Amino acid sequence: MSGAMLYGFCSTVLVGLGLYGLIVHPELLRKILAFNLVGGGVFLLFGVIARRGAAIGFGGDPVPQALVITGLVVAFAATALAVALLLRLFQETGRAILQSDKLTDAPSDNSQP
Amino acid sequence: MADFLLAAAGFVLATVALGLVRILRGPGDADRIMAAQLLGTGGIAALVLLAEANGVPAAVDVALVLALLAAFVSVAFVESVARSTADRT
Amino acid sequence: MNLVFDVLTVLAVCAGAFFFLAGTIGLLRFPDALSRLHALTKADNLGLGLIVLGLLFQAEELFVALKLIGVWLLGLLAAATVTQLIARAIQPAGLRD
Amino acid sequence: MTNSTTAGGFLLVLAIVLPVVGVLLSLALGGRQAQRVAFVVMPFELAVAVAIAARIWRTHEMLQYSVGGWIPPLGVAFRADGLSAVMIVTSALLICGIGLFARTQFAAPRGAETRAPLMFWTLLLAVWGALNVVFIGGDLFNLYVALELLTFAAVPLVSLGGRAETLAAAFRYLLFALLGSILYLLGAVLLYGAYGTLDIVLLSGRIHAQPVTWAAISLMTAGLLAKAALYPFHLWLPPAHAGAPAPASALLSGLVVKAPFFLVVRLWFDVMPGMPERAAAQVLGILGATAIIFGSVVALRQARLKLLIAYSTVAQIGYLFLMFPLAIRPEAGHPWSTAAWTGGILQAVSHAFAKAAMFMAAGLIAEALGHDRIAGLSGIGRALPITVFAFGLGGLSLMGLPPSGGFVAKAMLLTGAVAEGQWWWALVVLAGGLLAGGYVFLVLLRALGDPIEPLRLITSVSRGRQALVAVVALCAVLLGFVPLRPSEFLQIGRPDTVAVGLR
Amino acid sequence: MAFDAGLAVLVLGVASWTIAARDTFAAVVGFVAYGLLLALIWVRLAAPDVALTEAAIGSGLTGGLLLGASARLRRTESLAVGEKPAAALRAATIGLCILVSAGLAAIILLLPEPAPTLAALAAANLVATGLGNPVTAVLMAYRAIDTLLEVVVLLLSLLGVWSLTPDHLWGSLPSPHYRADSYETVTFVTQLLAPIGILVGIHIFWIGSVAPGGEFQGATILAAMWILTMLSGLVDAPAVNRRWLRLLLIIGPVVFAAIGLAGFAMAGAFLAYPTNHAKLLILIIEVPVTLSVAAMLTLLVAGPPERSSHR
Repeated sequence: MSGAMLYGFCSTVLVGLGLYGLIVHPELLRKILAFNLVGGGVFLLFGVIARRGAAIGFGGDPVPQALVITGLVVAFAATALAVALLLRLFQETGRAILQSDKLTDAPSDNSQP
Repeated sequence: MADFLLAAAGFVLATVALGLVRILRGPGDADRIMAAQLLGTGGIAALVLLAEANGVPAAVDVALVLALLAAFVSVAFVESVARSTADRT
Repeated sequence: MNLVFDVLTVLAVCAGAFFFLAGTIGLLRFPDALSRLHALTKADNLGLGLIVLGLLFQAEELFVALKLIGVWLLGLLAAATVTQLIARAIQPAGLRD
Repeated sequence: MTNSTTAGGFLLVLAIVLPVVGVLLSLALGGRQAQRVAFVVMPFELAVAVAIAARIWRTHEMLQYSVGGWIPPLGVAFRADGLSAVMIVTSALLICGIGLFARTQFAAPRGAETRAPLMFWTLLLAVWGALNVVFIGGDLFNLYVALELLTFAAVPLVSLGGRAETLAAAFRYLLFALLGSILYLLGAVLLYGAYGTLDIVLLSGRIHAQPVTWAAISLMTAGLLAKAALYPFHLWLPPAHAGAPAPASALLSGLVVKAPFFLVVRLWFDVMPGMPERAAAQVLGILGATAIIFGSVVALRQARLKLLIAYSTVAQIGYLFLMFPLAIRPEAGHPWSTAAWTGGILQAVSHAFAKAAMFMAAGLIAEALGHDRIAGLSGIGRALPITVFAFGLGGLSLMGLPPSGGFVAKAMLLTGAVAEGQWWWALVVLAGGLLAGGYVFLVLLRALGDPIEPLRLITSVSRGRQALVAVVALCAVLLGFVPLRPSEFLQIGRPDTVAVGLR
Repeated sequence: MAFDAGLAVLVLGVASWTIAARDTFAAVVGFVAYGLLLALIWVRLAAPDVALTEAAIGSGLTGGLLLGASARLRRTESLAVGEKPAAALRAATIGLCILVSAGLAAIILLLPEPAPTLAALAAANLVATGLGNPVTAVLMAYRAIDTLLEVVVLLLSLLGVWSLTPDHLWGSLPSPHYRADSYETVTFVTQLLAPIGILVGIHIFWIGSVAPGGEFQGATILAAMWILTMLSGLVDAPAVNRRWLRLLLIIGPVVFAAIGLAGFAMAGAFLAYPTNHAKLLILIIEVPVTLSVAAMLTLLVAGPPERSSHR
């Protein structure tokens, strides 16, 4: 078994761990953390696939490596948006968890500027 | 030489990993910050060792970036802790 | 000449690794936060410094050597900042400890 | 199938670049200019959409563009087949309609820049651009970026009102969407590992039945279902779609949820054409059927109009997935499979218009009454006759009554089910229609009934906006005059395994 | 091999900690460590470009963002107790996740050997781009459309963050809102670090065309330095309706799209570069994109406007 494959297995465990956290943790910040763990696992798997594609003097296939860079930036954007939403939710409600599905009876269309 | 450096990198990582127990045990934020700091420095040391061992000179750049951002994260860390305690009082 | 450099590298890196070990043990064993902080500072400054020193003997380009020294200085700065901030924060019971 | 750029391929680039430039400009100019930028972009983008469709209609070939001149697998290609063209034109028409509808609601006041108008008009253009990338993207990773574009454009629309429960709805939507994206990406990564390309056409030539393929397709499909809110991933949809401002609800329910559905179609019919996996298709069908029954029953029990419409979306999304068990034909060459396929797409298009019209009608009603409680609707039929008429027209399509697009779509699904001998799907289609009739009439009876006390309207609603909603609803009805047979246009650019039934 | 195994175990340990820790703050610390270790793995996987990005964005910027958020949310932790799902559900979830992990592990064993790769194709076309770093060639030439859309993704997420502003605060200043009497240590460190950081950022950006590095990594470092100066109170965050800020945000994507469209005339395709000038044009795109991306990242961390006036 090569070192790359070892990290491949590592990545699959990371995906599983992250999924568990995403489903089980009630706190939203923990869900965001868990999402980042899953993301890390997926990117790592892509990196392993890139490494397996090493050829003609390149240590790895540059295409997946570049895509991972794009993915990391996108994941950061997602995290930033999620954190901002969470902090606003906390400001408004004082809670950092999602209540079970209950909509209040407030009118739904009071958003006019 | 490469093998020695790789082994040294592994050793440094292993020792600082022990420091992670501090994160686990806590009990206070100060210890967690210290443990994270130790891990950061250890990671940087491992990176420069890897750069030489693997023949990836760019890893020195990674270490440089890491060192730079370690300082950034530390400041963010302490500021936010100070703020959260200020909020509570 | 190469052999001499290699020996110097091995020695310096070993010494650096030792300091990391010492720092970790200090972090785990010392009773109070301030002495743990002291142990950490030792490990950071000396451990990384010695390892960088060891690698300097292997560096072939001046620029790489400069970058290595830069890494060390930045590490030092980060460590000093944290140490300073933690030390300050521990005193007025700012941090939970 | 070659991989080079076809004549007219530049239209595909314009379809994406125009809205993107619009987003940048409206952010830079800010204030009142955001709306102006949106209204400048609209006619041009609509013209591009029509031009794309016209060219495909004329040449009977799919449009293709290799970005930067780099041929796949190294580069990224845009491709538009008949299906893409239909979706592009649908989005263009509907977004223009929504834009006109929202003109007064999100008019920027004079003086200092305000938040909601700037965001609404910028995000409207962003959704448009993202949808177009989804519809013409030829590369699985490019499509991942497109899905994220769509997510980041759609989520803020939900919480535009800023109330706590819309923030919670937006957060839940974001979580589901992000989980969906990451699962989709995981599948794409596996496909690259197995076949060394992310290009859809190249993949369809290399792909074969093996565990990696199944794992990848299952992961991607699961991720897309989470984004499409198919039962049991529907949890996020009702609060998000009901909580958004009416024009945003119309956009989200009408178009945004169709994008992941479109990609599931791409995956199942284009990435791996003709591969036998009837069992998997049956699973999708069962989920769809459950969604139809569950969504409709829950819709019947809603006290608020917008939530009722949102749950109806949950149900109508179910219909889209009925096409999979009916149209997946391992032994190719059956005309009825093409009928079911066409029915599924037609359902997507007609539901887009019908549901957008219903959300906009509900928005007008809520504007006039200050609330959207169904129990308090009595007499609104007399106050806003055109609006209630438009709501009814949309409902016609949901029920699947003639003449409406929904009727043709559901009739095709029925024909497919009967011809395939899978009569149980036909029962679901009929039951869903009856239940839809139930909740639409529930609202209409209340609206047309006499008020107990005289109805008080907070504001008057302009005739123009009411008429606009009616026109959108009318589009759903006009689709009912599409001839009741598989459309040849939709088959342009499809792999032969599916299209052969036509000849 | 032993090194890799140790590193893998370490990463998994830190990841488990991030999930299992009771204290959110401690979990976030674990996550920062996780990013750092991933950067090491990327070096081992011969992907130094990714290692740079992971160190800068994955660990550094994300870590800073999450640390700030967890500190603000600290008071809520006691509220979440008792909200944990039932044991049966958790057991079922564990089963599902083990199934996913094991299934994926089995799947990657079945990946074809030799692995398909685009390395040769990417290398063969490298000359036409004038670049020396194949990863940058993928990002700026072969798949430039992804990069252009990615910048738009960043911009949209920033719009999303800004859209959360309470209406009356539109046009005001984002957090972070820090005391005027900031620690003098922080101020001192910032004054020392920021110029070095800017130099390193420019260096990382500049070498991207020939060696690992590039616009996103460089931009992240610049962003970190900007945030640092805001944290220390040396500069204040800009108000979101400032014209210069808006222009700074769009200049990158605008130049990118404009040169892309000019490609129709110059090289016959959108986002195509004429062979002789490819490198120059890519550089002309990269400079403003780096600046715009740095601004976007900074403001994403800063969050929606929260304060109505300068202090």
